[in-house]
Amino acid sequence: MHALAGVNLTIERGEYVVILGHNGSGKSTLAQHLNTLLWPTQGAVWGKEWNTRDVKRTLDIRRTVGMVFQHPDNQIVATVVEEDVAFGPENLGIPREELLRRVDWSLEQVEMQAYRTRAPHQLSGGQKQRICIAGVLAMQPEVLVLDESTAMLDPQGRNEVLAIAHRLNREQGVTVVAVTHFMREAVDADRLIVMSEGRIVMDGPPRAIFQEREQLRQLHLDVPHVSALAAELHARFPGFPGNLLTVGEIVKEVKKWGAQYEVRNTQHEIRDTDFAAPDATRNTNH
Amino acid sequence: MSFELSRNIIIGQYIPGNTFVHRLDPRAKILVTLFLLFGISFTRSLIVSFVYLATMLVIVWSARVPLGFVLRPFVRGLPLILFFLGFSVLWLGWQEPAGIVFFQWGWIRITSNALLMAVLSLTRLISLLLLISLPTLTTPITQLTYGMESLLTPLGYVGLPVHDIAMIATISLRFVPILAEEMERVIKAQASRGGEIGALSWREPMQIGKAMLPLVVPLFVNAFRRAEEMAVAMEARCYVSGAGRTRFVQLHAHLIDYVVVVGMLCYVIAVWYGADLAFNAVLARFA
Amino acid sequence: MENRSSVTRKIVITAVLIAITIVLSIPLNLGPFISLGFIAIPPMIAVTILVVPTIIGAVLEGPIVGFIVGAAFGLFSLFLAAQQPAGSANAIFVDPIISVVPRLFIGPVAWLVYTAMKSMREQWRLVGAAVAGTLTNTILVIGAIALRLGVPFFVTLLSVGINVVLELIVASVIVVAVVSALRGRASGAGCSSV
Amino acid sequence: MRGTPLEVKAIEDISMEIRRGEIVGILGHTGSGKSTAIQHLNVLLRPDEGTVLIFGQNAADPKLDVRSIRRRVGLVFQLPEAQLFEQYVGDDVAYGPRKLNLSREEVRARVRRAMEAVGLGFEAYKDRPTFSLSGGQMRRVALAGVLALEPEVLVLDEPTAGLDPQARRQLMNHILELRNKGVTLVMVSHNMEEMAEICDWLFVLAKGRTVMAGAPATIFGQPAQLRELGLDIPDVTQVTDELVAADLLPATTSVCTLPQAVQTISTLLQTTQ
Repeated sequence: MHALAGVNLTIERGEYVVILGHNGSGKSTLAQHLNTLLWPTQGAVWGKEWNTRDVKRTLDIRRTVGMVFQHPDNQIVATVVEEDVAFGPENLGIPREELLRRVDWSLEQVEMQAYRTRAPHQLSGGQKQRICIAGVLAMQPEVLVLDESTAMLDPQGRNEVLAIAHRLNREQGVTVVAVTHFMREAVDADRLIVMSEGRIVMDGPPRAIFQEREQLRQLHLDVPHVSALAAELHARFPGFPGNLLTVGEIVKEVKKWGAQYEVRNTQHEIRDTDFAAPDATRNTNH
Repeated sequence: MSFELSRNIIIGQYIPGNTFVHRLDPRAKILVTLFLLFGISFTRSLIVSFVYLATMLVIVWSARVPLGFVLRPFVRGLPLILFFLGFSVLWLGWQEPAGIVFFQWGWIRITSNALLMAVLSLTRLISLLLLISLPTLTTPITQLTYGMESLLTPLGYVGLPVHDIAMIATISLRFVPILAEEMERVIKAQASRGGEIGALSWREPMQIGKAMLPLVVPLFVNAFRRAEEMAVAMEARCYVSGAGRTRFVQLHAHLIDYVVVVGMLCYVIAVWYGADLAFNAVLARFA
Repeated sequence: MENRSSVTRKIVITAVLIAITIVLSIPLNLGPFISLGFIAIPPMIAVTILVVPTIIGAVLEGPIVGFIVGAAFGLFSLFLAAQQPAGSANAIFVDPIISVVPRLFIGPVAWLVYTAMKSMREQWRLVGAAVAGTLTNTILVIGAIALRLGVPFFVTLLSVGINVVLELIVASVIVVAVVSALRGRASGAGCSSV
Repeated sequence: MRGTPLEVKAIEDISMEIRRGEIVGILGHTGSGKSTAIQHLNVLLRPDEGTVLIFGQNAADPKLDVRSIRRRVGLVFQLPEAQLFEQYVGDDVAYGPRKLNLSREEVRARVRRAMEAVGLGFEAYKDRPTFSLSGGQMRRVALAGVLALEPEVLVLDEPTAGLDPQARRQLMNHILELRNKGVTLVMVSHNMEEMAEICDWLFVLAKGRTVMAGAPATIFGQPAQLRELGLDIPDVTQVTDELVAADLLPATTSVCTLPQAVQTISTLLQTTQ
């Protein structure tokens, strides 16, 4: 049994890539190959000009490709936030003045300066995960791999972490590889890779991939509700574009239709006939 | 039965303060503690042990730590200690009838030597109690681990994995609140499955092991799962055991710290050799 | 595919075992559970399993890990003895000769027994290690009390009484169950009793 | 903790009523008091103030038979697979029933029913070593462990957290089947879309208070208020909300599931053609 087979993948500098797939699809295994936590039995993984097999380059690769994992509690090493952020650069033997500077900078990037002397167990899940990102940033990586880093967070924490990843990608030019099983996180990516049974089955921009609803369904993957809504509307109204990704896009499109046909005049009619008032009473169906 | 476990587990019971003892460098505190520990543990002279007791009382007083608070565990343990010491007095008196015999009834014999031994043990226990509680009362536990790491550094040159030991100390402190919370969750979960952990009877002692399994096995299994993940995460952040690391935290020793360490070392040596001599000299003068 | 330094793993596992030792003595006061690792049922039963993490460390990761966990266990009970609310602690343990020194031997002895029983069934090896580790702790602590307080050995032994036997049984049960769970395979019957 | 400076009041003012046979959802972000609230439902916690009535019995009553309540109200914690301890799946599921002094046959029958209810074949899985299973399978074993008590009410805290969509859907289907067997379900979840779809009644908590209560349609008809509470509003609700704001849909519109959204917007588009 091979966890991965026939994977051929190049990630460009500055890309925001989302890798999607079920548990056991090989997506985390792939991510762990990126910074030599795992080695391929056949074939090779190259980070920049370094082969991950080259033991002398292990640390170079790991500092270039920073990884954040699923459970924040199992990656925070120190009992004080700022000391944990310093852990990576400490391992690299960075001189102390530089160390202090990097810790300040990283905490600022994830907006956690106010918590620098706190104990990690006093923070929320999202805050802890931001500390983990800061800990990776302190090594000044060029690539940030988020290995299911949002899976255990509540929606608020998830949004915090994603916002930071996107900002780092946009403003600092950090390449982001996000492994996830939340389809919705793929919407803002440059590129979406779908994995199944150790192989890459789809690779392309999210807009194109979300069009392939039939194939995604066979892979038991959910299409985000917005895309599904657009597709459903497209099926009923061929003029309505079916490849929309965001709430904003749908709203804009519907408004365009509305403006075109002067919907305001017919509004009364809609209100009276077509919309049932919400069922506010309880236990009517039992 | 309801479950209200402490959510904020504090290891060590640091009482913030700003006394001379509080401000001392953690390394100085550890060294002084070790000197005193050595002195108190290995003296067989009653006079010396009284001198140490007095010394400890002075230090506790100067750290503004309430004496009653520190001594409470001792008071609670007193019945058992007295029970043990009572036996030891009878045993010694029976074994070697040396010294003055105060009381004799059959084989029960109370001698001055045995009593002196008991008093010595008691003084030593009180001194040790004061000594052991002081560092944790006056220093945050993390500071103590930094101090320990820094002090052990020279031993790194003879092959002791100092950084690894410091890492172990830090990570175990990190895991305590996590595992405590997990323990709480496991207890509650088993209770909702009908496991009533208050329902043990002394008539069925063999049930104790079985009653512990539902709580202890998950604790270990989860802890090990976390450990495996943390090991991977540490390596991803370039941790290599034994490699040259720099340290974010740095301790700064002042002149006063050196003075205290050297001073206390001299004091312990002086007490060791001098207390009995001085006492005998004073005794001779009054005699 | 594996590329994992075993040292990092050993460091974290040692740390976790120490953390478990500490958590096992957090005061609970839930019925007979004074703490998770200490059961007291009046009038005479008092059983502690604080040695178990040390034994498991020795069995799974070797004598050095066992030694370190044991040392930490000793240091912790030293500090706990001077603290409050100290659940299972006893003021006698403020003497490091009683609290620390005996604990250094638990891991290595448990490992030696486990290794010596190589040819036997895994379960019996685990029981052997658990018994050896627990006995080492009991005997050495009692010996240290005799040494430091002049209390004759048999008196302390009597005061510990039946609990020694209980502790051996409880430690064996738990070590076997935990180690099998950690290795992801079952020991014993081979099937459930349902 | 009581009386110490660390005392935290996790619950301020929560009032909710759970009716037999319903699926009740509890929403609120982390720290809103959800997990504390549900622990009152099977007397793991008792109120310092106020009253909790469970099947008409007062939880503050010291004479209350706590064990019988816990048998009738099963509580499944977050990531329940972390609580397994027996070496074999069958024994772990049997832990609860065995505490009830049932006959061997009855225990066996209950274990069989519980395992089958979560899609684990009795014969195929009962002798498997517990800790060799996959994460998703272990979660189902843990759920079966509570189901084996045959509770009338099942309280689930984030039952699908961390699962991938496929496993999530499977588990949800098993849970929803329980309702057809007459089990009352109380569910805590962050997944708004899922909750909107399956629940009969929702409670929204914030800072230890119940701030909203009602049928999903009512709750999701007030997206502004949900947003203020920092909750994750379903995407489709956001769409219709913005359309309402643009005066394209009437203010009474309430959409929280995909089919509803398709229906509503289709109607809108139809009328514009």
